Amino acid sequence: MFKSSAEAERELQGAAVSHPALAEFGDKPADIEDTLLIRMYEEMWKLRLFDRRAVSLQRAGRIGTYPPLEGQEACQVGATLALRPQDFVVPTYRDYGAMILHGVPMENILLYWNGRAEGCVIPDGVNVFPIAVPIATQLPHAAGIAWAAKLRKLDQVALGFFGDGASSEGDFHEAMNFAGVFQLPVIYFCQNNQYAISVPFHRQTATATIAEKAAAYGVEGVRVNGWDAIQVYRAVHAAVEKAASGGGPTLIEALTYRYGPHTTSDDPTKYRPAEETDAWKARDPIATLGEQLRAWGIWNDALETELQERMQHMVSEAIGRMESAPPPNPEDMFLHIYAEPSPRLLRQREEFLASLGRPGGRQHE
Amino acid sequence: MFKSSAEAERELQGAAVSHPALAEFGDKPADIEDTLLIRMYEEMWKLRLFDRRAVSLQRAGRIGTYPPLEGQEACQVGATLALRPQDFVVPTYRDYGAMILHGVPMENILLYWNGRAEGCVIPDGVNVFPIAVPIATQLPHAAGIAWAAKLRKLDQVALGFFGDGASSEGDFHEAMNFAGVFQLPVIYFCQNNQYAISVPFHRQTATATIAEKAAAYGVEGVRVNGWDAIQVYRAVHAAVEKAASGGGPTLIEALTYRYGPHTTSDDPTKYRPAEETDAWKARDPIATLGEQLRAWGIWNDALETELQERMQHMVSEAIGRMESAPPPNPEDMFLHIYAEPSPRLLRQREEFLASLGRPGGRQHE
Amino acid sequence: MSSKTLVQAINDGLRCAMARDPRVILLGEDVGVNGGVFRVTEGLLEQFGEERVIDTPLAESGILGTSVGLAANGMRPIPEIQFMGFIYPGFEQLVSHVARLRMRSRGRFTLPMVVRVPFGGRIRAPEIHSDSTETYFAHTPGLTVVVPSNPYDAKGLLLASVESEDPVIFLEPMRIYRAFREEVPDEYYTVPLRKATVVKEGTDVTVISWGTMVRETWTVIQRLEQERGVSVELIDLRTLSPWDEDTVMTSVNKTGRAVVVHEAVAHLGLGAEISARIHEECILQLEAPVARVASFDVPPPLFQLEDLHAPTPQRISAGIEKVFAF
Amino acid sequence: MSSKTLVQAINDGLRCAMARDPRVILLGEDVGVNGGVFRVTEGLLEQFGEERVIDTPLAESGILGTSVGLAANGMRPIPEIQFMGFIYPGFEQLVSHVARLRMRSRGRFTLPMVVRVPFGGRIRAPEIHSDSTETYFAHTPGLTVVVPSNPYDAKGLLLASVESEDPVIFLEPMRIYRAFREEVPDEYYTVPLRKATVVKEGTDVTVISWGTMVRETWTVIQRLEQERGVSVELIDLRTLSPWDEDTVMTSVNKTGRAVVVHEAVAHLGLGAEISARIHEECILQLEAPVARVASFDVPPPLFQLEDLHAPTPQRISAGIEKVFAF
Ligand SMILES: Cc1ncc(C[n+]2csc(CCOP(=O)(O)OP(=O)(O)O)c2C)c(N)n1
Ligand SMILES: Cc1ncc(C[n+]2csc(CCOP(=O)(O)OP(=O)(O)O)c2C)c(N)n1
Ligand SMILES: [Mg+2]
Ligand SMILES: [Mg+2]
Repeated sequence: MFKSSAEAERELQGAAVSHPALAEFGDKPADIEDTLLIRMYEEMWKLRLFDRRAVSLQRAGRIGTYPPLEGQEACQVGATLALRPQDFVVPTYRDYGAMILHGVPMENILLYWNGRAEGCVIPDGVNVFPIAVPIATQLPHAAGIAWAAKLRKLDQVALGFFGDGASSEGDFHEAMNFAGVFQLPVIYFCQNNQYAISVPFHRQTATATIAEKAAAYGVEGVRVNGWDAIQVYRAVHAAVEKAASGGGPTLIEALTYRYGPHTTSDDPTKYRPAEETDAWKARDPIATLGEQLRAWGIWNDALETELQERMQHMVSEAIGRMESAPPPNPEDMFLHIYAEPSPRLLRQREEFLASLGRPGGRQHE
Repeated sequence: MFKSSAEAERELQGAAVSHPALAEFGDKPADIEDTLLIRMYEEMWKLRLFDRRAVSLQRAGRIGTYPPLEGQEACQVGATLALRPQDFVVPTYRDYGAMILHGVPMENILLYWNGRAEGCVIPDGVNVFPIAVPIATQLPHAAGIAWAAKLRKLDQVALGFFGDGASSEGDFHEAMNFAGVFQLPVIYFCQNNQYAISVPFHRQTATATIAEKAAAYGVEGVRVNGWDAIQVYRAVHAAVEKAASGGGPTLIEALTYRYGPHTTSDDPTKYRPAEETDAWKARDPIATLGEQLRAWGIWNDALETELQERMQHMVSEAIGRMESAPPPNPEDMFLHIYAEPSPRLLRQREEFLASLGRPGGRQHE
Repeated sequence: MSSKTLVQAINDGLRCAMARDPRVILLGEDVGVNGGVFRVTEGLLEQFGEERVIDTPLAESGILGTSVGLAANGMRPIPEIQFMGFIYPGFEQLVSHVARLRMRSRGRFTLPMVVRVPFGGRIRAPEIHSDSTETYFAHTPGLTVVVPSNPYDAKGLLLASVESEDPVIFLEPMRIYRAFREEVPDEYYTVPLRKATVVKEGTDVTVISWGTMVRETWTVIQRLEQERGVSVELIDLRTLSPWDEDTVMTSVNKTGRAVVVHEAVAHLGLGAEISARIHEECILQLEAPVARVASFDVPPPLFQLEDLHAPTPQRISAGIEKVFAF
Repeated sequence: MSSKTLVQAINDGLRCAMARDPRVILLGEDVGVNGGVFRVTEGLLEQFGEERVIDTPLAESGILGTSVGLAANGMRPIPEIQFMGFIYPGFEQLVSHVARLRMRSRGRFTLPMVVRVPFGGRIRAPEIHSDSTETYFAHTPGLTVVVPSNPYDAKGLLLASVESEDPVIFLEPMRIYRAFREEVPDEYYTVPLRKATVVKEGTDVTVISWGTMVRETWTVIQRLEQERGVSVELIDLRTLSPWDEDTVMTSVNKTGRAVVVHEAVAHLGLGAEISARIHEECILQLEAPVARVASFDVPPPLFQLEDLHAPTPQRISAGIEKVFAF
């Protein structure tokens, strides 16, 4: 009935290192337009370049602690491109890739990781929820968003991202159960990168996969290769169609790997052998898709050069906007606590401004 | 992949109303001694008589709100008799039947439901944990108790009771997951009485059973007829042997039904059709076992008369002890907060005694 | 107008809110078919249907967490937590999300949700059914904490809470759910949040209380006024956070004495904050230090002793006498 | 003796406790192979093995709930919660079980467990990593809440906590994890719980603080004493609940003035209780109302503003000046 951790580990490793989809190039997918295949590749590069630059910024002390996503681009790109603008992205701290693709400006992400309240702004009309820092707590939110859509008869689906570690939290369980009972138009998308900080997946659970947990909620569970954006896209696309047509929730597990540390404060050499990381990097999902595109005749060196330049430029511009943002306004901390600030808060704000030698201060909305 | 609630409901109803074990009397079990078969029957009566008297006491205002267990005797008797004295019972509010069988004096249970701190006392050497009132919160405790036994290399198993409703709580999930990951000698025993107060099982989860949820944790799941003490006993007995020999955890679901209200404050006619209740009562687990014992030639009218008298007497004695307990000592509320009371608490106690016109008061331990 | 208990007034308030705004929905354990374990939601499933009165699975974090998503996406959910002692499994959602979502999204996502929670002791309930832990919520910036003390306010405060764009923890004192009746208008009305009310004017001492304790304190005051010839001003705080400092300070500046009475334990009960604030603002007007009458600093005992854990009439009376005797 | 940071002192304390008593085990997220995200448990897995230093699944209620069972059945677990902002999913276990099991079992089951929790702000950490919500625990009878302010106390208080038969919430101020070093004895020793310490004697005002704020306050005091010629007594509370009223009252009765400095928000921060108590006990000795210097009543902002949210040297200084200017 149950597998030992060692067995589970072997199975995961196996799936990881020799996934058939990566072993050979198949035919060009008939179900996906060339423009979309190219877009996947481009967006993956966008995220990777963004991510690398962000890590450099952190190393240079120009932003704060930052959780790199490198390695997980195929997951975030495949999943997010399968959504429609009206659908909701409900992210964790590592899903700023999905946030960017769904409409959040890059500079907001950088401002956020630079400890700036301005980075929390999600433009009106962009259906992205704030980053959830406490693990798994966003999953009931995604259920609630989807439930509201259902009650309001909106053609809208919510996609909640989570990690392998999050599957251990009670909130994962409660959210999945609500989704199953109320047949909500929600998709739970797990990026199983096989570690929760230092804790390997086989210490997180005694099951071999996350996907099989879906059955405990009467929910469909799907496992895909998170190294393959096309496979991820197809699974999420199908789940969106199902949810939007009243078919209920889906749990999708994408097996993936993070190349870098958990965050810039983390040292992965303490818990992961270098060979393991190298083996994953050796079959990089972006490089692989690039080779496929070339094999299918829709990509070439010139396009590649243009892409790299365009994306570097885009990221540089965003960094420029982040760095040229006006200095933080200290009284911002008193904003948005309540619709109307309480007299007590107003008094504290006055005292605060006085202590800064700045009486008055801008209008409180 | 998933069942609609209606389907799930039909399946449950089906299992309940026409379980084969109840349809005909088989041969006398070869694996269970006559004395144990008789003991099961006797203990079931003990609990039923206790329970009925407790309900009467509540109706007469002689104890407070009380959660009857009538209907669930086969579960609590079958499960608890399969434990060894060194094993731990980790109960909910409805599992005082198991508590009594595992060594807690009946009068303590009555004192507890009569709002008396004395009712919380569990005699030394009796391995029963206090009643957990917040749903599912006892399940991590059972895992921890079992974990301590494993670390201390004790030959000890913990059995955590829970209800169908409890399976929706995060604590159920986290406890099951710890049990699976650390292969703890713990048994989770669900009395699926098909209601969580008014909420029917098919609104609680989209799965057809609780047992199937075990797979999500790499744990063995077993479903038994909670109407049949022998079947329950066998399942728990096997799980104890497995756990004690290092085989890890088991989740056992026993399908059952509560005859009465959720508690004496509840009105089940608001949410359950009388026919449903009547159908369950028509094949009462105690009556059925009694008929079986007679069919097997090990029970008769004389024994029955003696049993009823003995048990009534036992319950009456316990009620007498409850009712003749000395009045509550008000300063008891200051006891057992810390190993040593703080000066602040001592001061409050002095003030309190003064307000009662009683300076001093008994020694604080 | 009709004569209603607190339960009936809240039920009526829920009905008004739902009739007025289709975005208002109820969810929680046993709120539907059963009408709530206290019958607060009785009849609402029949009137508004299964999509708006929803029996959920038994999972407080799930109830509060999905309410966050519901509220952020256009609904106005009113989740019920069955007893205050069972809100703790959902505490994370309240503290990290409900309280902070407005701030964390810089105003993009707001949470017009009302978390209804029966609370307090002395109804002979089983263990862990008698907590008065409003401090946990009042200490959490971003939450509004409301407690009615009578049927009229209950309906009006509830409707104001439902109108609020901020999340409200609406605490319902179980002990007075059915303790008395009062005339309650049948139509829609609100009682403002963040405003205390002077229940009874007086000149010699200000007594501040809320919920169940207001009426009990009032009884004590009546006797004291007669027996001792003192004049007591009684304030019902109604909103515990952010609370109405103005009304309190104005009164204490007038009377020169203050007593806070609450059912929460003394240590870090809201009385601590009120006492600290009064001393900070009014010390020169005070004839005596502010007195606190609260439950002792131990968890609520099983019910046979619970009446002695909470402030008794005798202790309330002693607390008031103390500020005169100083 | 060796020179140690706070992190090293706690690490050393854990090592001493484990070497002394085989029942002591550590469990939590990343405490094993990784040695803890702050390296507090570094080297302990190697020394004591996988059975005693346990990487758990990511589940705070599971960690605290299994610790209840472990402690009740003969172990002395030291669960780690990775940051205070992540203790809330396990709040139910703390409030209903950890705090109450001794009472609920009339002393049969006790919980010798120490819940270690890094807390406080101003290390430029990401969101929800900077909470100072000790009030939630200090308001909960049955819990003991301990906060060291320096390496020596940290080791000694930790060992006293491990010896305690009561559950302890052991809060570790992250900002001073590595801020300075101090001589710490290599051998086993304890610093008593429930005892505040007078860090520095003085005659004109009593300043009460704990954790990170002690050292920062001390710097402000030194300057103030020189510039203004006042004499300040500084008390490090060390145990926040039950706290040492004796030491505080004795000092305030001597100095006639009091200021509380803490990183928690003002509203119902522990300063409220301390202020209320001082006024209750010492009002006739007070030259001015007790002042509180605390974080503003808003959630900790993202890190670029967090230094302004917490008490700044300037606000601490102003708070002290205020009780002289009254
Ligand atoms: C409730 C909670 N507990 C602990 C943490 C600290 N923490 C941050 S990330 C993390 C690991 C998460 O692992 P996983 O879910 O696999 O996501 P990944 O980081 O791998 O993307 C932990 C323990 C947290 N943020 N929230
Ligand atoms: C955390 C929590 N939430 C809510 C309650 C209120 N409550 C008491 S019993 C109960 C239903 C429990 O159902 P189930 O687990 O099936 O057990 P049963 O009562 O049927 O034995 C509820 C909701 C509680 N005690 N604890
Ligand atoms: Mg992970
Ligand atoms: Mg049930």
